[in-house]
Amino acid sequence: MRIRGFVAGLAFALLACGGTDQAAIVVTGSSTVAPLMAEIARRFEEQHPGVRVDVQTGGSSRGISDARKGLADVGMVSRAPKDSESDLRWFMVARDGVSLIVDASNSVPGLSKEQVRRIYRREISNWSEVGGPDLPITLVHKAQGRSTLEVFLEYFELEDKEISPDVVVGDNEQGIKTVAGDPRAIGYVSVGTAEYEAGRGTSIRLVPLDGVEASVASVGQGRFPLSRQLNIVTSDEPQGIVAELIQFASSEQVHDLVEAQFFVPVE
Amino acid sequence: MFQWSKDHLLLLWLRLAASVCAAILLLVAGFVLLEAFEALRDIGPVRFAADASWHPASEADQGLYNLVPMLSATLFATLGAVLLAGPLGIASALFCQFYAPAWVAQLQRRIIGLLSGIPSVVYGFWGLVVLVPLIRLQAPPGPSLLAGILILAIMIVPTVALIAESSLAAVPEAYLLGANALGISRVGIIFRVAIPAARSGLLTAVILGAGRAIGETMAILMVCGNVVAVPESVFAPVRTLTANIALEMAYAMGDHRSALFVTGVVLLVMVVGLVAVTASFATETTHAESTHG
Amino acid sequence: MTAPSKLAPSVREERTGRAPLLDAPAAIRVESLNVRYGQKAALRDVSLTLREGAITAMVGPSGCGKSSFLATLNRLSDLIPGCRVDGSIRFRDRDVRARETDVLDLRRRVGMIFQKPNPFPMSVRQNIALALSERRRLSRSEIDEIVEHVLQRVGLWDELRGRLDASALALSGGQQQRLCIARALALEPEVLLMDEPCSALDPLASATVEDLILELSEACTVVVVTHNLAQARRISDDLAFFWVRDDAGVLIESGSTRALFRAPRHELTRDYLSGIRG
Amino acid sequence: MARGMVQTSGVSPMTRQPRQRHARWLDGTVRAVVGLCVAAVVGVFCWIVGDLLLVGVPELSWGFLVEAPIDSGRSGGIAPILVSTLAILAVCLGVSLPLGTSAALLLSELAATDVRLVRVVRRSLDVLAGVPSIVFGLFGNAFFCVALGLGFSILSGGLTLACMVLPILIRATEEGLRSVPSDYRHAAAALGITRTRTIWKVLLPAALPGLVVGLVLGIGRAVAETAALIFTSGYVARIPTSLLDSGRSLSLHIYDLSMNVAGGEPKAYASALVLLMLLLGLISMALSISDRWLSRRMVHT
Repeated sequence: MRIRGFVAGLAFALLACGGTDQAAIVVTGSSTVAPLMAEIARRFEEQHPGVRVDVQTGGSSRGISDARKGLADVGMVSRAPKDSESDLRWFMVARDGVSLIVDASNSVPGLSKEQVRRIYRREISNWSEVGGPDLPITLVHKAQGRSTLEVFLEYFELEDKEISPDVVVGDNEQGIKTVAGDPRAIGYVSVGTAEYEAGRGTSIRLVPLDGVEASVASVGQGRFPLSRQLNIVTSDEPQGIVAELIQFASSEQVHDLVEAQFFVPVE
Repeated sequence: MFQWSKDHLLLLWLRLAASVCAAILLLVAGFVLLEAFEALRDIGPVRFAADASWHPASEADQGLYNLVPMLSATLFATLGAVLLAGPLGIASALFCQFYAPAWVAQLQRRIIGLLSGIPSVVYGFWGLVVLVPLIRLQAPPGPSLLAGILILAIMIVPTVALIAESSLAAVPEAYLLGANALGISRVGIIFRVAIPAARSGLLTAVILGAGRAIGETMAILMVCGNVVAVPESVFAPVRTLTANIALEMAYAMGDHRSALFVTGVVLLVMVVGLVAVTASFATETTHAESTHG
Repeated sequence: MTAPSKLAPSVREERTGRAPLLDAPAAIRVESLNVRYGQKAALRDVSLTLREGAITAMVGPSGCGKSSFLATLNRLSDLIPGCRVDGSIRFRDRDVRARETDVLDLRRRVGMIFQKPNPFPMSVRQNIALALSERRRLSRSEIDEIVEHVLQRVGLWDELRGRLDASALALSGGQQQRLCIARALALEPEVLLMDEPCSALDPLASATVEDLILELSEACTVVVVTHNLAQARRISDDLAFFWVRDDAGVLIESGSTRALFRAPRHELTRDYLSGIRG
Repeated sequence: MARGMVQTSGVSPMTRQPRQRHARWLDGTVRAVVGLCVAAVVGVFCWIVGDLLLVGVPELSWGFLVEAPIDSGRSGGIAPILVSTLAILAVCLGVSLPLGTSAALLLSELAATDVRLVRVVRRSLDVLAGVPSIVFGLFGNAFFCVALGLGFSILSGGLTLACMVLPILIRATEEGLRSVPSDYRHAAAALGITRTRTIWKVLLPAALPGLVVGLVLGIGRAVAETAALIFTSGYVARIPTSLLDSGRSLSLHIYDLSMNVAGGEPKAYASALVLLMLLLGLISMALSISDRWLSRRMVHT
């Protein structure tokens, strides 16, 4: 009898599902962009009653493939377009820098592009060789496929295969928590995230790169060399409400949201 | 054998329900195989064991797909976790059944229940913040097979403990009273009466624990270091098969994505192997004691 | 438990002044019954007629297939994995073993009491009501009426009238067994199979149940398996004596209890009944 | 309930004989080892929960429970996430409980007649129990979201979780059913009670402890699950209005806060605490239901 009650309930619930037939825009992709996009979506919904924007997270590749397949109206991609992706329409919503981080106790003053390159190739294996403490270096690296990794490899002209890391991490926060408290470790994460975490007392320090301090400000000023685009993509020229959302997302109305997520707004 | 004329509806439903349950495996396995097929066809199964390393996304050459290091990591991590959690879980079950007063046992059960419900990300978090630095003091870098084993062990203790306890609880009271009447000590009763009588359930508990350990993803991802290499010691960072999927799936395309499904197939094969091994020495239990013969 | 040296009329006849006619019709007629558990034979070629209204006692050493015999009569043997039954069993005009036999109906007509009292883990009232209310919807008051009636018949009413909603598992062994009997009686069975119904009980409870069996026999045919020869002699009209031969149970002889105790045809029977063997 | 022991070996001055000194020594050792193991488990539990309490408690408030998350969850509350979590759990249990109990009944009660089906089902479930949750996630995404067209929804998530907890539920229920003495089955059969009624009225109530263990483990697994939900129930932190809405589960929220949102840590801890309290509530409910059942049936009350 209990079963019957349940089935009836489920059937009712399913029927109820049919009733809410609102226009929903589906946005999927990069987990870096997703929190920002969710906030943008919420503000957009407030301004457009009756419109729903569902933001789903996954990864940049997912954003691209979902947009291509039509599974999503809008894809989120946390890097610049590749040649093979010119079939999509790209819209930049923000910029983000990638900063090298070490433990707060690590006294290394700064690193040059060449030094980083040699550290990750294990040609430099002790911090004392770059002006730091006499400790072996623990390499914290990103997992295959991450946009941060691609940006990093591209800038330092490294091949993923040449790098034999000690620790491989996924998301930014994991990288920060792995480096924090380990004076041997070096890693690289989103600059905004790192700046925020360092500011609230997490035991990390952003290492100046080629003499430029790593900060959201320097990324914003275009001085920081290691930066990436945060994009949204559509498969065709956006129409109607989707076009409005994209317009909204790249407008000044969301700059405070972009900054709240520690990214750099696009001028 | 039963007369089912009055119960044919029930019978039909039970068979249907059970078949649905079995069909889920077919669906899951079929789907994973389908997705893996592309890679198995294009890359060939041999290269998943023979390639120089795991670099599926490198564009220069067609990518490298060696899964053996991750397979070994999964095996070591699971084995270690089971060796730790098996005794711990069974000890907890024995404690609840034979040692603790009722209210303490009840409390212990709730603690175990809660342990089972702590999301793996919290375990991973805790491992990363507490366990890894402790290990780092001993042998840098810290994230390691050992950290994975410890976290996994904590995570599967509830599975082992709860199932072990329910199988110990199923040992007929009469056996225990009988043994008591013979003046056998508590230890004797536990080891010579209760544990033998409950052994199939205890085995199930450990197997389910092992299955859980093989499949655990998020926590292991956070504490193991994720470096693709056959571990040389327990302090070496490793990447398990599940971590491999979780780390890269969201970012993978084409052959890379398909190769991750091959990882899933390897996991499935492992689980099938585990089940086959246990099936070969597990005895089927029947219902509790019967009065006729 | 001394062997009887001289003959007396059956206690039942003495006590109740009534016994079934010698030519009473058969309630159950068993012919060439064979029971096997997997490879092992449990009963071989048993033919036996159970007279309507009689109390038939089945005696014999352990493992001679008495319980197996009983279990075939209501097809409870169906429940035992690997159990195979051959031969013919007729309950009145029905073929017990036929495919189309309604087993549930059969079991309601042929009730069974087990050696170990096995009340369900629920209240006294629910124990009785469970089987009752299945076939037809009974009102609460109808059920209460039946509960009172059957509990009175088994002599439990006065003890339990205030505790009908207490767990049946809280009762004493003797009370539990009587509750099990009451539960079976509620279905108004035509035959009652009892598998050593007293052996798990203390002498006092045992005596109560024994008296109960005598009373019950006025309403239905009773088959009782017992190890207690004195009991068999006290209560039964007919006796069936089983023995183990070649690892399988066989029926040595059967007949009226009085006749068997007085003049057994087989040496085995004589030795067993007189306590020399067994 | 220290079983069968309390009366005798707890207080047994009569059995103190020299020969048993060894046994008593062994008894003491085993007791110590068991105690140590339990202490280790409880210790770790206290450590983790203590950690959670330390960071999470200051964040907890009524507002945290009834407000929507703001600024990616760094502030605000978790109300929509709680609702989604409960909805996902309801779908999961609503599907897996009847299905799982039925399958367990088949495995336990029909093992002798449906030999082949039982073997197939049992093996499948054993394997299914070991399938990693992330694989369930991928499967759920492909099957429920795409193939069945349910999209990212609470329904997809709940159904995926149902597939995942089924083996646990079935195993435990089956153990529970097996521990029901066959006496009950025989008694019921002898009374001509149908199997359906026997199962409903006798076997399932008697197997309740096993069922509850399965339920506790299943709820725990479902509530704690992250990997299977990312790809199925989705990321949307809005109060769902139907089962076809996407809804972020609590565990996924915790994951997002701790791994993807800078400074999300305190809220992540607080959310984890809420999750634990939710779980504690559900477990207590399950256990007290079974206790009430048991005490009604127990001899010693």
